[in-house]
Amino acid sequence: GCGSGGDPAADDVTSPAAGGPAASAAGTEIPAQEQDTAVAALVPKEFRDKGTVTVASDASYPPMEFMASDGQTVVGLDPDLGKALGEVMGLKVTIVNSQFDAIIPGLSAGKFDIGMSGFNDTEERRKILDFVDYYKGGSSFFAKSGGVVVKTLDDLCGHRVAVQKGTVQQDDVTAQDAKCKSAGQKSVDLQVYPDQAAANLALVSGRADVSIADTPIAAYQVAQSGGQFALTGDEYGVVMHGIAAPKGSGLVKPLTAALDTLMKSGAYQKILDKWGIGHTKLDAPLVNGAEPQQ
Amino acid sequence: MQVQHMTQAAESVESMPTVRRRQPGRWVAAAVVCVLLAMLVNTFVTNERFQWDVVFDWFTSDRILAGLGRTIQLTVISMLIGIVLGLVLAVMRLSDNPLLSGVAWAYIWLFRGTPVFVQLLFWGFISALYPRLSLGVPFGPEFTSFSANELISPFVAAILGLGLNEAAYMAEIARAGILSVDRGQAEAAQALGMTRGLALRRIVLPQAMRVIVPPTGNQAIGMLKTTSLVAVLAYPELLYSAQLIYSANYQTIPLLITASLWYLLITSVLSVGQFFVERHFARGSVISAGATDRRGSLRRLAARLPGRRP
Amino acid sequence: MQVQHMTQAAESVESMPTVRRRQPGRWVAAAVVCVLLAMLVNTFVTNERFQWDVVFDWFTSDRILAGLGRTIQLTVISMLIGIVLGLVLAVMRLSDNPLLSGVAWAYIWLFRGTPVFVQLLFWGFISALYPRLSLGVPFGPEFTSFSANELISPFVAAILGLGLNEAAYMAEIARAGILSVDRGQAEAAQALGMTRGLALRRIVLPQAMRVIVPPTGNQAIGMLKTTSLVAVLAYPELLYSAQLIYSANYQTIPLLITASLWYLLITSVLSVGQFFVERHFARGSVISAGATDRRGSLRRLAARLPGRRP
Amino acid sequence: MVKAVQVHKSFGRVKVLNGVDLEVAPREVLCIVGPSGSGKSTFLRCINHLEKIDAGQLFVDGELVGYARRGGKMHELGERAVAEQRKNIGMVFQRFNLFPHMTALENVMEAPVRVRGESRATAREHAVKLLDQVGLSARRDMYPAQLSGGQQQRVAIARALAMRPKLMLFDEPTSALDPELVGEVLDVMRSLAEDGMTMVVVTHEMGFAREVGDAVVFMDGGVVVESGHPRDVLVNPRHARTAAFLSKVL
Amino acid sequence: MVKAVQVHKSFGRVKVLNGVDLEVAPREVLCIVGPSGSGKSTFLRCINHLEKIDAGQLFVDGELVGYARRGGKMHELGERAVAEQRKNIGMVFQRFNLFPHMTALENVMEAPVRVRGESRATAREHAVKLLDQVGLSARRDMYPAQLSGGQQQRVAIARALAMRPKLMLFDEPTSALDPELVGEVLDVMRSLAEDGMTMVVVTHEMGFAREVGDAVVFMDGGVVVESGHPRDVLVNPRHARTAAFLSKVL
Ligand SMILES: Nc1ncnc2c1ncn2[C@@H]1O[C@H](COP(=O)(O)OP(=O)(O)OP(=O)(O)O)[C@@H](O)[C@H]1O
Ligand SMILES: Nc1ncnc2c1ncn2[C@@H]1O[C@H](COP(=O)(O)OP(=O)(O)OP(=O)(O)O)[C@@H](O)[C@H]1O
Ligand SMILES: [Mg+2]
Ligand SMILES: [Mg+2]
Repeated sequence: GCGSGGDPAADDVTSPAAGGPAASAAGTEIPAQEQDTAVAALVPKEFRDKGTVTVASDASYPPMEFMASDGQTVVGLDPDLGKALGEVMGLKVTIVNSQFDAIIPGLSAGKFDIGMSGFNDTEERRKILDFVDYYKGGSSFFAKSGGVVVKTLDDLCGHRVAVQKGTVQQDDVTAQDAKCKSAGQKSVDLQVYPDQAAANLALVSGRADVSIADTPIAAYQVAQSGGQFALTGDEYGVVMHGIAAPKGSGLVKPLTAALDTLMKSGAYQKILDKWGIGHTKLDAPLVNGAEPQQ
Repeated sequence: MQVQHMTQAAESVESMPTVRRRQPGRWVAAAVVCVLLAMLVNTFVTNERFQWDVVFDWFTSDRILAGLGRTIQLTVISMLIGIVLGLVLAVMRLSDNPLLSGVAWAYIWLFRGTPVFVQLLFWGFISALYPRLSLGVPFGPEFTSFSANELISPFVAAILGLGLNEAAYMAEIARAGILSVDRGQAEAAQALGMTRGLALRRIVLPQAMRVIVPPTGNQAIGMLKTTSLVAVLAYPELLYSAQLIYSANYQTIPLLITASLWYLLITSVLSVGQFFVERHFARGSVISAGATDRRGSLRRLAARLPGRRP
Repeated sequence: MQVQHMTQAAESVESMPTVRRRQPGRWVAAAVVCVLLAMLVNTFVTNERFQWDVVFDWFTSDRILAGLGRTIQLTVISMLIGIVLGLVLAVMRLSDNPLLSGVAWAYIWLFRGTPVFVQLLFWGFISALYPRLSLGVPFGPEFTSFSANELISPFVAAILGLGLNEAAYMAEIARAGILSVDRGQAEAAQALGMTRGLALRRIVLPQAMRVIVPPTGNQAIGMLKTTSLVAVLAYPELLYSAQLIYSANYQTIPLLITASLWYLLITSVLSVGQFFVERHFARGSVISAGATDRRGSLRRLAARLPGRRP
Repeated sequence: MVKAVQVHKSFGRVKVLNGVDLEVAPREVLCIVGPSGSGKSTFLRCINHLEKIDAGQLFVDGELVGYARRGGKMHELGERAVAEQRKNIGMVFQRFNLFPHMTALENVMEAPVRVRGESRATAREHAVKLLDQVGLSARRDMYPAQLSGGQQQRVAIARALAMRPKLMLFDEPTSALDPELVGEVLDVMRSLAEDGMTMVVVTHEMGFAREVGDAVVFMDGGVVVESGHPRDVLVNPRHARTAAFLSKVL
Repeated sequence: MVKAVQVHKSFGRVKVLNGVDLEVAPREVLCIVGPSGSGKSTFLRCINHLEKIDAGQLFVDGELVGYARRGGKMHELGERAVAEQRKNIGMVFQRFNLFPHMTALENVMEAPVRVRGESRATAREHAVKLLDQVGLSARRDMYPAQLSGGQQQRVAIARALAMRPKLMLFDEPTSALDPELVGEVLDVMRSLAEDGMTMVVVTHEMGFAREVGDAVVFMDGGVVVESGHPRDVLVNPRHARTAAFLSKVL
């Protein structure tokens, strides 16, 4: 898939000396969008009065979102897209860092208005959230350079696999483990770590053979590892990724419309290209994986 | 002077009934506390956001119970390592041998000084730093070497990380306990021909225990919850088990309540244990005199307040 | 009997030089420890996996320093809340008023019994349970109400979560300290006409401090690292700052070392502070006699070991 | 000054005082003697309400100790009222109970400053004089742990005197004192008595009881067996138990 | 049995012993008297090496205390050797120092069982006898905090006697004791002396020194001022300081 590697943001955050704000880090500046009055009209009064919308992101998930070198600004694909969406809707967007686990409780508690943190649009999550889907992407394997070779999920039997907790990949490997067992093969040694950094340490220290993550994240990881890690096998399980809003939130409609505007203006494509996942684009926004009902 | 008055008084009060001191403030306070408690219970039970049905569905589920078992196992083993090593370190630290006390000092400094989270990562992923551990002559030939990953399983790493860290804290607690014992005790023991080791074991430590046990109870209860840090080694103890469940089904609040209830339960059991251990080591103190029945010993603590009328 | 022998001896030893006890074991141990230390330093410095250059690049970077500042701020404020509230709870717990001691007991039970992680989440996401907090007559009309999210910022939630939890632990420490003071002290104070409160403040607590300070030092140092749990509120203190950095640049090990070095540094500073506080409260104890110079007081601790020859 | 009427006190099931009756006139020095465990210390502690009596009445200076009579009933006093009563009663303990975290001078100054609200300067001046009186002017800045047992007890006496009490209770005040210092302490005590001080002294020193005491009480088994002038009680005891006790002691 | 040659001892800059010379023959009871702070307790503690002397020599039963002579030099002994020496020296402290977490009986049995390796049965039998001797058979299962001061000191004496020492050191053993019990204790001590026990007794009880002591030493300012038979020292002192001290005490 997307092993392009040469991520523009990389150099800025690796060194403590680099000062400047995140925007310059991103290299490509995304121009400000014009407000679309039709879209703005869809925004519920409550938000129009406030003039702002609060977006939660877990800033430990590059390139989707991560801390800029100033230690305060969240940068990445989601913040860029979030800002652009806000401009179209005529709202100021505040990106708030939150641990991934805390985003969904925070949405129910009214701490955040929407979540943009590379959410996979899954059946389970749709029970409590609505998703405005904005790209489709799969998962990729990576391992130590010169380590195990894994082509598909079926090759995982008998291997030690490190994944981050709460990810679709965790579910994928759990299902695969059952398959291995029923096929009489060796089971998968699944290791669920609280964050990707710990999963990576498990790879480095040889506790695990292979890790799986969303393709953009896996690619970024490998690019950052200085040759220690390599992608292996094929991308699999392409699914929708969406902007999460609490069920029944009045923001789903304006968000869908705003995304549509961005897609038509080409800004959407620019943002995806900037963060190296241009090929994952959707042609039109979807809500909960389907055409939005008007 | 007042003798006249006194005599009269004495005659008239001879059979006068005694009235205990009235404490109206107490009753007002009691009423306020009762209302507040009622409110608290009321909101806990009626606020549907707590989702008590989900809480109790998960309460005895296999995954939670397995996590609970691992938590208890880690707590017990780590505390044992911590207490034993901590006592050794405390005695070393108080030794007049500068080498022993220096080593103990450095150990305590390093292990108290760094986050146990980092220590757990260190032991868990030691092979990222030292892929092979070897036994041999320092700066000379090696005899044999092991793969660090084989030698140190995640469980061993968890025990090492928690236990060695705990020892540093226990060492300070034991030191304070030993220092709290009157010097005359050790002297009396030595005058009877005891060696320092024997005096320490038979005379000083049993008395130091009165001071050591309460903070050790604190530590054990703290450890119960510190074990949740081993999540970073992908070792699913109680809290991490709950987190793994709610990261899949998003019932965050009820699952956190489930885990908390279990913690509360074990803490209560530990506290009861601590009470009996404390009572054991308080034997011989003034108030334990005559307090052999259970009620007496339950009243013992209150009775120690300065100025309490017996 | 042996008088003859004794007299001879006495005459001949009159001016005999005294030789301090030789301790060959000490020298062997010293050598071993030195070699081990040399090995440790050697591997730390030469193992390039530690990436010391990266460690020191980040050591004084703005982000790490900002995180450090937040860690110190949280530690200081939470410990202050913990100590003050803990002392109040300890006195309540030891009171002969069953209501006061019951409330203190329940508080300690609840806050010690549940993970501070969950408590932090509770304060941080209280609006998920109680979107509006109101002030009014219990079960009656309300006067005013606030949005929980506005009232409780992440910083306030962090302080509440850490401070209220700490108070429960400090209460147990203070209780042990108060119990360690001889009952005769409070009696002597009362016989002089002091009220219980005054006796507690002037006589009992200052002596209890000798027992309270060492575990409180432990708690402060523990708190320093417990603050890292506020990461769950996305409040970037020291460790979480380091984690945010390495989650973007994958230099996990050097950044963990950077954070650990800072923790080690502050812990050392705290320990020095603790030493002086301990010395202050040890005034009047046998060994502090004459130990007014610095060297004397540094030797003081070792001198307390049972049976130590002065 | 002190009047005890049928004072009873038990610890759990152990009856320690079985109805003690006695009276101490103002300016009188009463010495209590008796075998070990006879309840002398316990009775002394009852006088300033350190032990709550189970039955009977205790008066100091005409006031009921620890109780107030209202409407034909005895109401227990609050702790402030008890503290107020104790201000007038100095006590010297069998085991000193000096405050170990304060120097000798600070021990003596503590109560005048904190309880009577004297200025530090006044309290200091008085404390210095008292330490001088007990022969410890040179050791006023030492901590109790740096003083020998005898020195500690002398500080304890100075500390009790610092409150300028109307009544002084002594629980074997000389038992830890050096013989050569006993004389000095007796001088202080006698001059106090001449200034109007009433004293109750539990002691094993028969010489002292005879010389200084205006009255002697012999206690045994929690009751007063015999009382009277030292000449009578110590020299011509009427009771067999007193005689037996004295024959061993003298 | 005990021989001190120019024993010196300072605490920091305070010189407490300034060259003490004295000798105690076997079966002798030596009483040390002197004013407070004269170093009596400190000297007693030097005898069983609880304080390390700065200069001079101390012998007990012909052996140097705390040192061994080898090759013309004095080598400090290891702690096991010192503990071995202390087994033969019983000590009774001014402030009891009973083990508070053990009953009276356990206090007495502790050292015989743990140090001498006696069986619990033997030790118990002996301990019961000793507690009987000091008049405490009824209180053998009480903890020190439940005993009055007098009772505690008697347990402490029994505890020291339980090791069947050759030499007994007493630091004001009767100062906390009831007068009627002093006699009993003296009887125990006298019968011990008759069985070959040597005793060094720091005391303020001149009557006891005169009655039981084979010799009396008067200490002041860290030196032995005068020594001899009690009759001579206590009745016809040669030194002015002794006379001054005695005039106050007697
Ligand atoms: N707090 C207590 N709990 C239980 N028993 C006690 C307590 N205090 C004293 N006693 C018992 O009460 C009895 C009388 O004690 P008290 O100290 O009054 O005697 P005393 O006449 O002063 O004796 P001594 O001359 O030995 O000091 C003793 O038998 C003692 O064991
Ligand atoms: N550990 C110590 N540190 C400093 N000074 C001490 C210490 N022990 C004793 N002293 C001092 O040494 C002197 C002699 O003390 P010691 O206890 O030997 O006197 P003593 O003759 O037994 O007096 P007393 O009859 O009052 O018990 C005293 O002035 C005392 O203050
Ligand atoms: Mg008494
Ligand atoms: Mg002495």
